[in-house]
Amino acid sequence: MVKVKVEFLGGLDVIFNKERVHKVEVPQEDPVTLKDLLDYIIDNMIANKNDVPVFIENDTVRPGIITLINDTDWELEGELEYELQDGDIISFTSTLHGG
Amino acid sequence: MVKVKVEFLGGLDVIFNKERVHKVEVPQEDPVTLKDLLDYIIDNMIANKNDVPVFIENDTVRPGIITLINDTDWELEGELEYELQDGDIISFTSTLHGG
Amino acid sequence: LPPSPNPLSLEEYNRYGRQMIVDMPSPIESGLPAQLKLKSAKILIIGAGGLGSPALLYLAGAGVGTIGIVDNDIVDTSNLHRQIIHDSHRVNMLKCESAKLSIQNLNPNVNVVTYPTRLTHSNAFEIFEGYDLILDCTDTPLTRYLISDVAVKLGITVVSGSGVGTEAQLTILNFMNMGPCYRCFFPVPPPPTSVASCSEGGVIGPCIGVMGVMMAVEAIKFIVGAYTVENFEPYLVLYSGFPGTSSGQSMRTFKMRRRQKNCACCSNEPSITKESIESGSINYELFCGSRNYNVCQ
Amino acid sequence: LPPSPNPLSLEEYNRYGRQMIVDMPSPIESGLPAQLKLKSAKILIIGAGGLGSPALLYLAGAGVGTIGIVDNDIVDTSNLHRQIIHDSHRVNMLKCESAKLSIQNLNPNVNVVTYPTRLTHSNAFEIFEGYDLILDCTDTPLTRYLISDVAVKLGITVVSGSGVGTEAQLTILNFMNMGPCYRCFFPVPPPPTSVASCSEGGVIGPCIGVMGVMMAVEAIKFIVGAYTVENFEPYLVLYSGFPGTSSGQSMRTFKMRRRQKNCACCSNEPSITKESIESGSINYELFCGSRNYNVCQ
Ligand SMILES: [Zn+2]
Ligand SMILES: [Zn+2]
Repeated sequence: MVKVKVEFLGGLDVIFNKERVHKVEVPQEDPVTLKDLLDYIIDNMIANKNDVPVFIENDTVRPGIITLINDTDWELEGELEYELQDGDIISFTSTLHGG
Repeated sequence: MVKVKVEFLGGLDVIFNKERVHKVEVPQEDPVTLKDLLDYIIDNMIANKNDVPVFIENDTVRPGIITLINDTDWELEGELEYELQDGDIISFTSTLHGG
Repeated sequence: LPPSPNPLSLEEYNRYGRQMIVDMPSPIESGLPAQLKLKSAKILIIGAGGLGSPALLYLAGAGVGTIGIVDNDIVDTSNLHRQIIHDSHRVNMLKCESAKLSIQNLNPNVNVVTYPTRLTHSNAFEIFEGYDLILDCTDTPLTRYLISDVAVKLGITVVSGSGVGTEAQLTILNFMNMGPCYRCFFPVPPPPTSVASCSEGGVIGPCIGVMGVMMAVEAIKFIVGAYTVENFEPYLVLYSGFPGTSSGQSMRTFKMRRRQKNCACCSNEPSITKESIESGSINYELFCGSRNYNVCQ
Repeated sequence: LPPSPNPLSLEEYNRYGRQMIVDMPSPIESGLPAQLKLKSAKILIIGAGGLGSPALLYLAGAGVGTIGIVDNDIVDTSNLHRQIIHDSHRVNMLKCESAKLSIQNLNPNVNVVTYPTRLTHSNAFEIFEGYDLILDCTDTPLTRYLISDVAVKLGITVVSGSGVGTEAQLTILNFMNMGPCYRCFFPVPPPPTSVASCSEGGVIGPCIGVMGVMMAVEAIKFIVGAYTVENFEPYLVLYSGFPGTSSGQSMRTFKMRRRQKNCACCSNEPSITKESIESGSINYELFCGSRNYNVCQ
């Protein structure tokens, strides 16, 4: 089991009851990967299942969403294989296009 | 001994060799208070002793300088009596007056 | 004729439509109720300089109904790198009148009131009376104490910005007459020779500009109810345009003290009263030292 | 006549004096060398809207020598709550021409070049050529890919801003031809129906305005040498004007990936080339989905 903070920024909070910050406990034996967290989010946190494609595409985070592990691009941290630590902050933010 | 990060912001860095962020080890037995840190800064970190009054007045931080302990106003944390913990971030910032 | 049943004109719906469709989280007002709050709001901006320039433009654009501008200074070429509400054709014009022209060009729906006078202990109460919110965009500590003191006595909230060089600060004072005032933060004024009290220091235009725009954001949030007596937490934002150690720009939000029980101005038994301010017995000039800040390096 | 021995006129010293006295930490240029760098700089701003309006004013104020403006849109009343470089008298005027008028009023020393055209794969190279820096102030993903692709091929750095509602983002792309490009961050474009790709979404004027001013800060930093090949770290700033859980406003700086070895545009063996862009074989319209973003809630 691991306790992390999960943030949905850049408008993504609309599919999470408009809550930007969530305390999440993933009830699973270590190691818990970011892939496991995504599965947990899909199964337990997206209020309306029709909204899943807004967040997930082809079993990973949808193109156009930036994923951050403790304020660092997940590409630098192992992406889906990253093993969560207690206290980690995992942030997802849509890219914005308006100007 | 305690290891903290000390920041001089809002232009205060001019009296600290223009370095805004300093890693500081106060070589003293616990508990190390904020008052002890001020003494350490005066004795070891201010490059030109003539600059001490820019930072200190009447044995405390000069009026107009805001002192923060882990991003919180020191007034909420015990001011000079606060006992430093390893990893604390102590920030000093001048108030700015331009507009 | 009876009053129109529709509180906004077609022109106003068109003008404000893109901001009216922004859906705000509860309890913040959005849509028509928010726009009507902005339309009925009266905001006083003190200082039409580096902070006031963008703050005035964005508040006028957003449809604030009445905007007051206090400034007795005139436009100078040396202002124009940062005071983007003025222009080269308006050099030597009063800044408050130049700002009024720009506001009327941008949004003729705004009622602009100008005060081409230096804010003093004897005129501040008369000027402030009737405004819902004050933006302190001034550049000397003595004026910051005066604005805070008078706002406390009149129960008006102050959005306070400042900046020098590449850094800037933002806070809300006397929020709903329950938040801390300037004297809660700074019971003793800084010595006039101290580093960052230099009103003649250099400044990078867009660094002070960022803060002026942020002041407009805070003013809009105040008007549409983003802050309440229940949720308000005193804060100080420190912005740095050239933070040095990292790429990008930095903004830190510090959690600040609440009202101080022994504050000379906002406590239950204040030594500073409306009478003592107006009579001139609080000597702001003496209190803050000489107005000559040219001593800074 | 021989060239003047003094590189700045008295008027320019007066106009820029307050920014020239800001002392920058090494290796950033300040004073006269910095001002001369600004004067000889050529910056292209694409989009004279919510981001471009304040960015253009502050870069003009700072004394950037040549400013290009690409925009084929006309001023509409519904723009004016956030596009503060325009005004009500200029409704139906081309935005690039309206912006030029405002810049010339603010600082007649600036040479303004307008491009009243839609940026396309066939005109982008010709327009970009010769500029030192590009500011992407546009509002559709397809244009963001096009700007990044062409800038990579020409070796030009891009300051890229965007925003919607109360949030905004900032990053630097293709820094000195070694930093990551837009495709390094986003190899696959977002589906057109996705939440925040809505170019018709609502926006709070000063929230997008903060980001436009920050883009001007980044542009100035680039010109005066705050970023070098040695110290540059790819970043993305996320600004929130109404962060909800806390008082004030928030800004987060995220550490981002470096150039991607397999990037379709900036890698050593790119599938995207100048030829493939100009020939139209990279179909930006198709790639980013339909331009109809009205499907968003
Ligand atoms: Zn007080
Ligand atoms: Zn790339």
